[in-house]
Amino acid sequence: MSEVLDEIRKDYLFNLVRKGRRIDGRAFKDFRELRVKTNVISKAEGSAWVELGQTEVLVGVKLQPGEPYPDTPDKGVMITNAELVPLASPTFEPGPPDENGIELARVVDRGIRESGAIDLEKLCIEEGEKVWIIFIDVHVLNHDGNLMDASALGAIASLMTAKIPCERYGLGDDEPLPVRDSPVSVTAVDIAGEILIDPNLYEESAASCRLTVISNADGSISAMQKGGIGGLSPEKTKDAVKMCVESAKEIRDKVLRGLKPT
Amino acid sequence: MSEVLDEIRKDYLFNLVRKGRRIDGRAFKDFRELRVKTNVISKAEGSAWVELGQTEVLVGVKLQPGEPYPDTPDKGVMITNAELVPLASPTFEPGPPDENGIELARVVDRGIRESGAIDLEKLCIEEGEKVWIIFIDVHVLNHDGNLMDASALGAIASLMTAKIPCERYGLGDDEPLPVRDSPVSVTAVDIAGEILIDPNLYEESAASCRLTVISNADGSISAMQKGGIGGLSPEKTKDAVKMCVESAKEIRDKVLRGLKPT
Amino acid sequence: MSEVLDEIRKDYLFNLVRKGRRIDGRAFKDFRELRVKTNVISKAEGSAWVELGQTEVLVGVKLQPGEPYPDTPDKGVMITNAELVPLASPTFEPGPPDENGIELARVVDRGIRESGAIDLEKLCIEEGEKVWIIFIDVHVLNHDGNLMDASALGAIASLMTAKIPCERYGLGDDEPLPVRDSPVSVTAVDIAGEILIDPNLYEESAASCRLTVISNADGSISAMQKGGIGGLSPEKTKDAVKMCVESAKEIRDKVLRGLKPT
Amino acid sequence: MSSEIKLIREDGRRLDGRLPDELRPIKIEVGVLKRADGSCYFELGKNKVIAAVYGPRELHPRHAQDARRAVVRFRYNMAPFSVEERRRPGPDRRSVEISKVSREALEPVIITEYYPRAAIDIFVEVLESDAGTRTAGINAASVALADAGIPMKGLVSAVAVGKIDGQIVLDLTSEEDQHGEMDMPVAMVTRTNTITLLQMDGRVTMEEFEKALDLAVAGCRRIYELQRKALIEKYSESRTEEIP
Amino acid sequence: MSSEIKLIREDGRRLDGRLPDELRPIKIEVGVLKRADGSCYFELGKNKVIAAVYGPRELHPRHAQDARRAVVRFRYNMAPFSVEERRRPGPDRRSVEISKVSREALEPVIITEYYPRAAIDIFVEVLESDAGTRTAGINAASVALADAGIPMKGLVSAVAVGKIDGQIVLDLTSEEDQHGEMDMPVAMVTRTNTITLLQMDGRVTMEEFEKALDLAVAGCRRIYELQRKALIEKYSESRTEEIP
Amino acid sequence: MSSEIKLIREDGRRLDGRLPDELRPIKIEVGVLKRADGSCYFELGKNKVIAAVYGPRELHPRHAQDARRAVVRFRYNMAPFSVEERRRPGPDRRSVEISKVSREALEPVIITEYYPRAAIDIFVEVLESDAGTRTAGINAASVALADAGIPMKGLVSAVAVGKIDGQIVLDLTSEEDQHGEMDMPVAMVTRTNTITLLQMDGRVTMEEFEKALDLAVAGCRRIYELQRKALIEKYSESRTEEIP
Repeated sequence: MSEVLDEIRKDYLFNLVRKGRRIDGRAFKDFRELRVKTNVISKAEGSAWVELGQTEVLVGVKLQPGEPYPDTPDKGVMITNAELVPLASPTFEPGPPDENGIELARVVDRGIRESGAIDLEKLCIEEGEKVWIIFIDVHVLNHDGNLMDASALGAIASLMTAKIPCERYGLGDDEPLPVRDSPVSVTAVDIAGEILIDPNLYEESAASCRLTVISNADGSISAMQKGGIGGLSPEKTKDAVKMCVESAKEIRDKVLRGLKPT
Repeated sequence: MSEVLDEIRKDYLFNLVRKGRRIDGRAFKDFRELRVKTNVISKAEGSAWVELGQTEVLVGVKLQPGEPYPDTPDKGVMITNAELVPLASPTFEPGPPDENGIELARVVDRGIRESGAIDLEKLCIEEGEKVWIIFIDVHVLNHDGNLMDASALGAIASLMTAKIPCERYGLGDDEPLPVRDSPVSVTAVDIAGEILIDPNLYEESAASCRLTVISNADGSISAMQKGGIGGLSPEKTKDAVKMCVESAKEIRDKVLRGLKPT
Repeated sequence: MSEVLDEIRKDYLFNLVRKGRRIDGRAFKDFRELRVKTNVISKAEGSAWVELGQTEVLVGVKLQPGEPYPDTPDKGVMITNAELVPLASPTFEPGPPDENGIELARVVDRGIRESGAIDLEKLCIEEGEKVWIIFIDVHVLNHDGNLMDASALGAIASLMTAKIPCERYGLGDDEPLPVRDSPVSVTAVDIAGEILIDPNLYEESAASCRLTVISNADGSISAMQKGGIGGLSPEKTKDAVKMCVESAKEIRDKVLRGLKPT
Repeated sequence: MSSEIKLIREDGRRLDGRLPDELRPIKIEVGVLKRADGSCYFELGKNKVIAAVYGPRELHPRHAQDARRAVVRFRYNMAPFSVEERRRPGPDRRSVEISKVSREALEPVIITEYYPRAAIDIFVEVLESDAGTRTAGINAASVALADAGIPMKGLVSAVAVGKIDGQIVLDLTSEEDQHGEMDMPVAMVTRTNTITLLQMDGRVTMEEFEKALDLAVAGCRRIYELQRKALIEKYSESRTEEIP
Repeated sequence: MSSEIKLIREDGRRLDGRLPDELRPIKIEVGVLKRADGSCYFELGKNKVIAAVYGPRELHPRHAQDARRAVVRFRYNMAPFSVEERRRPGPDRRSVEISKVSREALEPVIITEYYPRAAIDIFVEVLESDAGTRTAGINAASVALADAGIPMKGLVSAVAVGKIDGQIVLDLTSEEDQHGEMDMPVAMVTRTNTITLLQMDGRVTMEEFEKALDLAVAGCRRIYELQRKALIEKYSESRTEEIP
Repeated sequence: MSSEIKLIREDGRRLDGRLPDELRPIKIEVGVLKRADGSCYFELGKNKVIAAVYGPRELHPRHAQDARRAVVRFRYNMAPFSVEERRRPGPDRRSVEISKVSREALEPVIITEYYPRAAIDIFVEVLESDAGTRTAGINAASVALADAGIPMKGLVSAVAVGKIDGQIVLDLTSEEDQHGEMDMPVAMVTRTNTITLLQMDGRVTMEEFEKALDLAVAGCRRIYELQRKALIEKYSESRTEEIP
């Protein structure tokens, strides 16, 4: 029964897209309405509540002193986790992260890590002994599609507004976290041969394939991830990547510009 | 089928209670026959085999040196665990403790901890480095109702008769564990509007609601826990608490008086 | 349906055995064709790919410095694990080792440990602080019966050809692992009252009972393990053990003689 | 649990300025999550919790179904960043116990007989914690159940009482809980005058317990009024916005 | 496994005074647990184990059922306080292996064909341990199966033999096991002269093994007599107490 | 990811002597495992992987079945001895992600509609690792699917490209990956010119990305020819050996 509905809904979406339209009236390259509220959790060193259409994600950043990895004794450590808690969707189940939660966390992590946005060398307290551990925790509250972009945006916004809690650990005055880039994730899907940016849940489930591109202030790309059981030609892939990089600039200007710790 | 039997049995119990009687002939405020045998496990520092009617629980206490918690560097550590092993009931399943096992362990733990029965400060070996860890392990052998009271009684009886194994760890002569109070757990249930003490398994499953009260030698209360999917009025709650505290005195006099390490 | 086939196949095997024959034409005391290729994995300190008929097992040995057990501060540590990965058989499931995988690893481990084949005292780097940890990992690739003997053979062949990677850890030149015996596992099954050596998968599933005997160069026995839900008389047990010890000598001469690190 | 810190000032007020029987500021928003059948955001002082209700819905696996009523499930979970020291995700023993007693606090009001074989799932996420998250979670869940249209015999309201500096007070902060002598979370159904959650740890006399219980009952009644108000506002709003 | 400790005294007796072929004191109580369908408490020296049998009973999940016979399950578990150093609860690799070989020691005597699709569950809890818990568990379980009325081809009896100070001896203590040269647990069905459990670790010659096996068989026979006696006593008792 | 190590020599060749657009040596063996329905052993330089396919076969539990198509499952697993430091067995987060993207790389070519309610299971075991195991695994799995007779729209071929010393190169070694500036694994269906896996991490310009993608496509095409050749050899062999 629900499978029949799925098919009907999919046909409807395909027909719309073929006419150049989307279910919520957006242009193919448009994001849904986007709101980012930072410093919402006072217990966290940084936090951001992201609303992307009806998708809602809360990201919290905590910092604690801990041991460095043996092969990078002079660098801070960054750990990213994502919880798709069952409150956020009827399809999420309690339990440890499944492959979707793990993929989400790992792509968000790679975007920030590979961009070099965090200067991890500045997070060394005592070489080989003690460094700052950054925990980025993505908590999904309402899943209406494109968790990737909402989560990545919440992560970088949290980091940009986070303080290092030096005082609490007797290590001097609190300092802003050294953030030197602003990677932005943009996800595109292929529906009926067209590339659509920021899919909502219906679009996501109708799409044959998803492509996430995380790009930086200078237009360089730090991470990509294709998902879904379809594929794209090399040419279309290049087009999609370009659209994603373009779109990232807009989002950066609109939402991240000027963010800093209070 | 078994649901029908459940209903019939429940009706039967309700009718009995309305006539002021219980299925095994006890008065509402009476415990079942109670036997506590201590020092039954020579490998344990303290142990008690409790029989409460047909409910049987074996509690063992072990002590080992270990690290204190960072926020209480000069205090011993107490860890309580309960295993509802499948040997004890057709409804218990193998595996890590479920919510019933966890609740049981945590309520037993709170009763002892909050009463201050164990002088944890005397269990410091070297501040911030080494303290005694007390493991209280509840092993349920036969479940015929009211595991809470049997387990809590086994725990305090084990502790009162336990020795600190200083010799084994080269820390001088063995000493009695510093126990300075004797918290006793008493559980009441509401059946047909009446408060019954020490429910057996039938009564437990027919009751709408359970209240456990753990009280001390001076009559003070250290822990309470309501269970079950019914409720009580504030007035009836107060009455039940009073009954439980009264009953605890009797149990303490009968079973715990004079217990000490051999 | 498959149960009916099972029965038919079992009857067929029984009838064959009663005529003194086996399904693949071997004599009762013969092994299947056996090939052992060592040093197949360059990342491992020792490795062996064993083919026993169509059964294939890859064993890798890794050595790393680590802490000794508190009760043997001057001895190396040996840890054996077996993974029955789902690639190897339609009946293997992903997940942590089940009872079959655990039994396999523990019997392989006992054969090597109890024979004293590894001189663990020579693996002490700094008493009480640092010793070599030997990881023996059995990776089953194709399960066509008698994983026990194939795995045990892969383990000892890997160990005999393994080097201690002293250089990698700045502890001098690499050295051969001190191996001083060559325990060989031989498994027999009882089918229709006859003892058959090296059962293939069909024979294994038709057998009422399995006996594994691990014996050493001097003919002494280091480990035994009966499996399966049948039994043997004491006399037949003794006969089977003798056959296994005899058979081990042949295997040792054929496959292990002269193995050493390259 | 005793301490040298003074928790009640000379003027009889507590460190955050409240009177002994005063609640922290409360904020209630109904229907905040779109995917859930019912939801509620609840703030109590610095505590921030959000509750969602899904159901009645199909229950898997089948053998977990009850042929006579809906099965109520409750999951209390803390976000890793909700506490001072980052919390490792996943249930610990404390949250398993809280989930159990919270379910038992709410189930008495849910008319589960209407939905045999179904599941009613209640999820509470603690976004920020400052003592009182279990009671905040029950308050939020109770409103979320109503928002989901689950038939109920009444709203459940919850609050903790405690003893600090020898005095019985309402609604402990984290600081008061840590240095205080007793903590007692209570939930009740105001409409039926029924206590559905009662836990206590500390050390009090019988008299102190009775006083504490009375104060908790009074606190629950005040919270009940706020819950009702939030629901009425939401539903009078929606009545003007859209014809159901 | 070799050692400098002398385990056999000048007079040929062991450190606890036993002769080489002597068992430790044994105590058997039948039907000690009321909830189980059958049960048995078994002491062997300082070892204390208790076994319970539930079944034949329904087996979940369905796909685990066998259409032709009952599925026998066996769980060996040690109480955390049963050993010198407190044991973390839950199964470790050793107890998984013991559960497997114990089940395979008992299953040969159970007439599983009588109960297709059902489960027969055997649970052994080790309350105190001093070498020999797996054999004690099998002895207890065998009696518990009989107590539960499960149709059996015979009782299973088990004991370990070992080699200490170069000599083959019966029923090792923990000290003897630790410093000895070989340990070999054996289970057998006396009635059918069938060995159903055989494990060994150590280092012995073929001749030593044969001697050890003979001694184990003799030991099992003695235990079998004690098991029978305990069952007869229990059931003659009950015959006087109550008409079945 | 930047480094002081020179990865490209004066003569324009890489540390292992390869040209920038050169693959490491490749070895493909089809049908190496007897129990599996299809299998393939694949070597890429020092990488050794083996893939097995089981199915279409029955899928348990039932509620995981899809009434319209087969469910494809993929498990990537590293042997503990496959890496420098011994790896603890069992899935970690990296292998869960690789399993997901590998499945999504292969599923587009599998005609799952032919087998409603069934499972097609693909298992990849990494026996030795030197950067490139996920692409080697996809290559092996694709051949194993063909060997199992699963109906497919084409073969999937995969390779990684990267950026080292500022230059885009094909098929990174572990050393190049570690000290390089970018790593981008790509899978494609040559027959349909479709990219089915694309991951990237590092930092590159749009132009570099486009160049890298072109190089990856060329690399996949070369691997495709080797896969075809291996399959043709196997099946022309078998044609002479046995009449199907």
